Amino acid sequence: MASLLPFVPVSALLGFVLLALVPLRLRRGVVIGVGVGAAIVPALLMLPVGIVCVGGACETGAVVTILTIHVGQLAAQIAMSLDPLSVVAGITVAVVGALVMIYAGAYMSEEPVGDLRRFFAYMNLFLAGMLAVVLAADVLLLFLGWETIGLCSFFLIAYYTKRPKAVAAGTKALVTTRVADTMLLAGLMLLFLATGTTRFDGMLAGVGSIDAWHLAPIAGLIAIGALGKSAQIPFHTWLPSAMAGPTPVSALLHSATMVAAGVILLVRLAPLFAAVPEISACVAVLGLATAMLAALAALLQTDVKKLLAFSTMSQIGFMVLALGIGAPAAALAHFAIHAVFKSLLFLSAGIMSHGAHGDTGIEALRGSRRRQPLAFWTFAIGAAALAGLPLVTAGWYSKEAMLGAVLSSGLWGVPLWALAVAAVVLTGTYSFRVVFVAAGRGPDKSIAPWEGLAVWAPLVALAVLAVLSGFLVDALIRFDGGTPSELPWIATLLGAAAPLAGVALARHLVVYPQLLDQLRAKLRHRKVFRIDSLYYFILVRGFRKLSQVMAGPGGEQAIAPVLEAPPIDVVKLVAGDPIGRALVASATRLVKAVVAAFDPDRIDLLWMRFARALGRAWEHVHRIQTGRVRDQSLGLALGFAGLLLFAWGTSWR
Amino acid sequence: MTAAQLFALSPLAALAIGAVIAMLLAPVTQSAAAARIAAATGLAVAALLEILRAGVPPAPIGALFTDDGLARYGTAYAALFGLAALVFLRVAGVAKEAPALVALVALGAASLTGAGHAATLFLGLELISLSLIALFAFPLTGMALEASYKFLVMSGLATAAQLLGVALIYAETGALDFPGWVGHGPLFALGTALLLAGLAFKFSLAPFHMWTPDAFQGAPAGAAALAGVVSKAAVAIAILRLNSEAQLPQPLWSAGLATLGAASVLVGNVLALRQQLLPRMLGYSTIAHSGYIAMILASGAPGTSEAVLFYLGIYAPALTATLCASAMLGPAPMLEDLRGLARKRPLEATSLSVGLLSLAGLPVAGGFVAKLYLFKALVQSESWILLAIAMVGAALGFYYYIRFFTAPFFGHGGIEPAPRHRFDRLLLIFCFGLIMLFGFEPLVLITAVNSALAVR
Amino acid sequence: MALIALLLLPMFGGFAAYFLGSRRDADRWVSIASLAATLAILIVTVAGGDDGRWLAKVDLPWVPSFGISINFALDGLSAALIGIAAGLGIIGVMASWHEIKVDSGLFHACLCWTVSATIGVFLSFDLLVFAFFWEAQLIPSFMLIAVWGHGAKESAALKFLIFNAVAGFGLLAGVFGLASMADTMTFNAFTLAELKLSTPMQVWLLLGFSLAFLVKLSVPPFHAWLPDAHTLAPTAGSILLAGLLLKTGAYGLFRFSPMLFPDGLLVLAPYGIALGAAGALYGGVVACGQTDAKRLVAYTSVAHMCIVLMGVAAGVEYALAGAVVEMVAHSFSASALFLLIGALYERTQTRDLRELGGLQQSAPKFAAAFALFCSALLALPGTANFVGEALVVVGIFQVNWPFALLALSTLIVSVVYGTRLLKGVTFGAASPAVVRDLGWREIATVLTLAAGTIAVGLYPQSVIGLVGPALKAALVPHLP
Amino acid sequence: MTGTALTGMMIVAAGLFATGVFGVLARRGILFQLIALEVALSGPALAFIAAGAYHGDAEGQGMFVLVLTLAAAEVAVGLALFLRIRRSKGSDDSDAVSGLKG
Repeated sequence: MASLLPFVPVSALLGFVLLALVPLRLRRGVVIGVGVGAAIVPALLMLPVGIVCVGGACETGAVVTILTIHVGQLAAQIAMSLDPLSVVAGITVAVVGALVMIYAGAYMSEEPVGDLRRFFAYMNLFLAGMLAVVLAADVLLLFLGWETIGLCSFFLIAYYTKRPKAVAAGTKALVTTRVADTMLLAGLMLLFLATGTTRFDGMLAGVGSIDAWHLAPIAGLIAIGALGKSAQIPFHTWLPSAMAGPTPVSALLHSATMVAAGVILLVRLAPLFAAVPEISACVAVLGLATAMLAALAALLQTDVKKLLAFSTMSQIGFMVLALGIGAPAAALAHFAIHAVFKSLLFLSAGIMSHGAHGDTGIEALRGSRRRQPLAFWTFAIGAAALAGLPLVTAGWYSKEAMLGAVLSSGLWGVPLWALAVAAVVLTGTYSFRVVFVAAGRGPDKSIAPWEGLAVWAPLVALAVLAVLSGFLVDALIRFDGGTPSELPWIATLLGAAAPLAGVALARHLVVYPQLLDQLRAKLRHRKVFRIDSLYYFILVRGFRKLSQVMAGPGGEQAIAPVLEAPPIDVVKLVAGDPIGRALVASATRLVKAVVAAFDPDRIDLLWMRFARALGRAWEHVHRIQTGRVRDQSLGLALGFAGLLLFAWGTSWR
Repeated sequence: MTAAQLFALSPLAALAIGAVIAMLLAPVTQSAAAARIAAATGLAVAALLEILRAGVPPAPIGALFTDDGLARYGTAYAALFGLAALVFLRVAGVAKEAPALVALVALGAASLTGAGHAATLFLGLELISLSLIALFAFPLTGMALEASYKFLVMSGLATAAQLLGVALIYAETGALDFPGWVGHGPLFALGTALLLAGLAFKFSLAPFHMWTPDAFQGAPAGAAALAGVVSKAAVAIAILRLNSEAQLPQPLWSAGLATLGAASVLVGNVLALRQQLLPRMLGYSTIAHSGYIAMILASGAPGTSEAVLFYLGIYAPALTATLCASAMLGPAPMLEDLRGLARKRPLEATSLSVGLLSLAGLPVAGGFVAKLYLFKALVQSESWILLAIAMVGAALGFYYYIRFFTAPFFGHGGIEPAPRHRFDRLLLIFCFGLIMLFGFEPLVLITAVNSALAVR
Repeated sequence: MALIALLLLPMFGGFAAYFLGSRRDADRWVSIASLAATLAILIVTVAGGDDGRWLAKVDLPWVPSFGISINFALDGLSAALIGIAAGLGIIGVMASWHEIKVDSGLFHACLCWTVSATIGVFLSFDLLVFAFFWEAQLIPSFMLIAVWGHGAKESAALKFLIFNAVAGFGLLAGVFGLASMADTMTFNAFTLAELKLSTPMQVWLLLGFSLAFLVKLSVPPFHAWLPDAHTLAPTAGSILLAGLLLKTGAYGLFRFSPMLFPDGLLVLAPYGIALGAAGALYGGVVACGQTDAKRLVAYTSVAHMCIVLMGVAAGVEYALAGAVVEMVAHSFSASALFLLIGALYERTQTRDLRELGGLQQSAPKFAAAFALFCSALLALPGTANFVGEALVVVGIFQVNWPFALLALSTLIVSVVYGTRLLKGVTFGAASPAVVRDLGWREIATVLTLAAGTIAVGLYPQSVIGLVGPALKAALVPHLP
Repeated sequence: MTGTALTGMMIVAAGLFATGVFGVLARRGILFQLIALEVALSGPALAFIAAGAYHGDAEGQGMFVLVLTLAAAEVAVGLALFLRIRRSKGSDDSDAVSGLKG
């Protein structure tokens, strides 16, 4: 069965090669057919593997090596492994990918053929890269996939190449994730050097032998790398601005699969983090902080896609929290469920905004219950699963599993659990706020509801999955080797009440919208939010003066036009995210100052000044050749005098 | 005088007879060609005789003239490149006496290379100087007169200094032949200093170099070639002989020579950096090359004489080719005049460029191996400062040589070169062949030099 | 004798091209034929070579009195680099099919002579012959820039020539210093390798050698010639400069510093790594500030070559393998980018990133090629550049990890300039309206280079295996 | 002739040489420079005579005769040049002859 694995990403890769590199002219139908077809095949291949595995045939973690590289005494093997993690994640990615591609086939059909072809090429390459990350059993294949999905996200965010905002957002995403990737690369290299092998199982076996003094930095670097990709706090600025890409991109990449790549990596390296409790604790705290802050920020959003972006950040915060406290199985289960309902939310939001002339503002969606009934109800189901309404939705089971794990994780369990429940309440509020606004009466914009099988089928499938897959959660956790934690009944009761309270609060906020504006205004002056203005004045203002001095007048103009444009647009994009705005402003100031300082390549100027100095030396020296006989004989006389003095000096001995 | 002694002196005799006949013919015949032919035959016969005597054991002629490998190489060298200079010494309205003077210069050089005694040293030097003064003045243009007058005054002073030096040494040691110069008194040291000054003037080393650029610019190119190639080689060989035979006070002689050499490398290269005028640039480059040769002489490394003779062998065809080509471009060819020469006159352009390449020391031409000898001598004698100065000089030199080297190939609009004489074409091809031959197969020159040196 | 043929074939090809002139593209076909023949001979010698340390050896005396002999030897490393040299020569000829019209006979002659001199450098093991070809290489490439370049071509060519020639004199002095150490003056690299020199002497001589290597490798502060020379050279000139000349610097460092001065290298290694890391960062940061596309790629070459320097200075097995792969990768990606920018310049007469753009709409194939090679530029895994840089960084982690982190930061800077180039050229509104898409000849060359990058990227064993024995010889014995 | 007499003569010879050199440097007239040249040449002539006398062999006087012939030849060529320069430059000032420079 394991030997089938390497062929799973091959079809997506072929799709990319056919669409991008073969210089043939293809008609629109052919392009869509090839694009969608190539994306569905991996799902078809993964299903039999999944079924066999559920039957208990794949606990062994069989490993298939694709090729080996001999460098000196090292034989690095590029391999794929068939174990519970890769199967669960593989199936999720493949299935969600296939559904989103079918939807994209319809959603993107009006784009010009050239752009469409580029879109499907990069989506297929992304799918291949993601499957490589998920199925990889060694570091090389993982990092190959890791970087490919990063690059594809750049190309897909910047799909609308004519819009400078989209291109700037794409660059910001790539640069920020690249910073995290280099940290990850450093961590993986140190791990490779410490354990001597590139295979994951070999590395995890060797973890015990590494002394703590080495293990901490390795784990820290890998954690930062993983969290960077999953848009956690220090690296989160790129995710909201990545919404500039088309909706299927946001649905597949920036909600379900790519941002969760960090979580998958942490799950695979769980034994490593188990061996370093301090780092796991930091990861847990970071996860929780992201969950809380992102939920709060989501509440303040006025754009549905940005709201969903912040909600993705907070859900991944939950997964990272579960990982931090040592429950990888629960995190993996929540990843699977989250992928389903978050892509459902994005797709349905896409259709609703399509119905409102493409405007993704929440107010614009008002009244779409009548205009796009199918999209509205699927969005409602998705929101329910996101909020985690008890018993009915799958979201509740996976959230309960995680909260249970948090509660039963040592002495800090209870306060962590309480904060997590507060976050769950907030989640309920912001998800249902959109539903209630959409359900309200609004101007019917007389646009034909968007129907068609290619749109209908994915939505219904995802909705069914969002509801029924709850029962699989326990099986999933046991399948991954985790033990579903038994909760005292009080905790389950409170866990169930939280989402309902959230929904009630949402209802209240929709009825009295001015409450929300006061909250937004109040928050802006609260102590917790004023730190960003202090942060802004001290750091950015000081920095601007320094960069003026360093760059000097000359340096500025050369790159002004290029760097001037993005900072303003990008900052506006991130409405309501104070820390992000400060970070972005200082980053662009730094880049402009450093690059400007070196722009006229000071060393080159140095050499040129040296050459000119030689020329000036010649001007002076050649004037001593006056041409007059008297001066030239003076040269002669000085020569005689010099030699005689020298002779007189040396003749003493 | 035994037959062997006569045979030893025969090349000098040939040169002298050639000169005298050329002088006699000048007033008698109308055409200037007769004198040229006489001088040319004299030079050719001398060169042939020298090459024929290659294998003959040295004949003891007495103190005045020593007949050894150095003298033979010097005489052949002087005759050959005297002939080359005669070929392109063609200036409008030149008097018919010029060929005789060329033969006299060659005779002076030959006697200087064989000099073992102060008298022949003095005679050789003066023969060269006086004939050059007259040769410089021949075009009778303002510049030529100026060049020859300056050379006259300064060579007079230098000769006076050199004579005073010899007199002081004679006073101290009581001997006028080189082997007899042994001693360590103050007079001996002062005398050596003045002798070194006199020789350095003819060798155009740094503080005494002022006459060379003016001579190269003002005088006819043939005369400049004689001064740059024939007289410099003779003086170098004389210094080589002094090094080996006379025990001159050591710290003074070699350190003085090294200092003068280093100074002239720096002065020659820096002053030539932005020169626009080709002959003047060549003048400064000869100063630089005398500096390099002086460095080799001063280093005292084991293979000095082989290095010096090899360097002279490489240096001569290069300078002759460049001077001949510049003669063809008119009285004062500038850098702009060279533009587009490659299209109009490929032979001149390539020979000029290859000559400059060899002077610069780039791998394709002979100059590269010459620079190897220089570096080898400096490294073996551990004189690191000289090595550094030589490298800086080479680097600076690189800049101005390449400016003139690339000019013929780019752009267009240079001046129209003068019509070419038959012999000039032959000379250019001969020099071009020599440079490329020594570049790719330096063994030819090395064996010639070593066989010459083998004759002790 | 095959090795002598390797050297002489392009030389005669050059002479033939010069004399045949440009009637019916005779000179272009002759040069392609001679370079292809060289490649064929190379492949035959590598295939048939005896599997000892050297694939083929030849030793004929040239100037016995000096101890100089034509001592050619071919092993994996030289074979790879000669293959690249000949290959890039052919690509250079094909790239300048339309670009070079005025006296193209001399152009192709200079191109073939540069390739032949470079082959001479890769083959010769007699230090003086090595210095001979090292300097001989400069003249034809100088002519390539000075006669057929754009803009202030003469001053750029002069700057290139002076930088490299002066460094060449440094090499000569070093070679002489070393040769005079042997009791009988000899330049044979093998006998000189057995010489046991005192460490300070080794350090001094290595400094002399590395002055020349670093200038040709264009490591800051000696890199000032590269941007002007690359920007103002014709396309084929830039390809040769990037693909061949930079590699001779890297080859010299890789082959001769560990072989002749192991202790010297041990002493200078940390400074080498530090210089390399600082240089890579400097090159990268300056590249970000450039507005001229070709100048940007030139500065990236500076950064990539500094990574090769770090690899060699680290002296560990991984770092050396990384340095070799980086050399190969840089040849592919840099020449491809020069090719594409040259083709773009042919069509739009401008290289300024602020004016270019919109290739996505008007020329999709062009944009695809740019996307591929820009991702190679920012070391995307799967391309050869990533393998090279990753191996070098792993090697440096073993030596000292602070520098490794500095080296890793170049990966971040590479993303910035990679995306700047890609954005400048392909994204945005189509300013120069109509851009003709790639012709079949350009597609052929771009596809071969792309195939090379991806093949080495996915299966670096092909290069590392071929170079194996040379790696072991270059190991500095200070680390297991 | 005693050693002290020799050194005395040598000092006189050096003095003569020095005046000759100074004469060339100080005076701008071409004629005066030629005369100064003669004075400079007379220095070594005296030195040779003194050295020959001190060592008691005739070689010194031989060299003296050679120096005389050189002086004569030098003056002849110098005067010819002087006439030619006066005709072409119209002045006998040596600074008029300073076109070649730089």
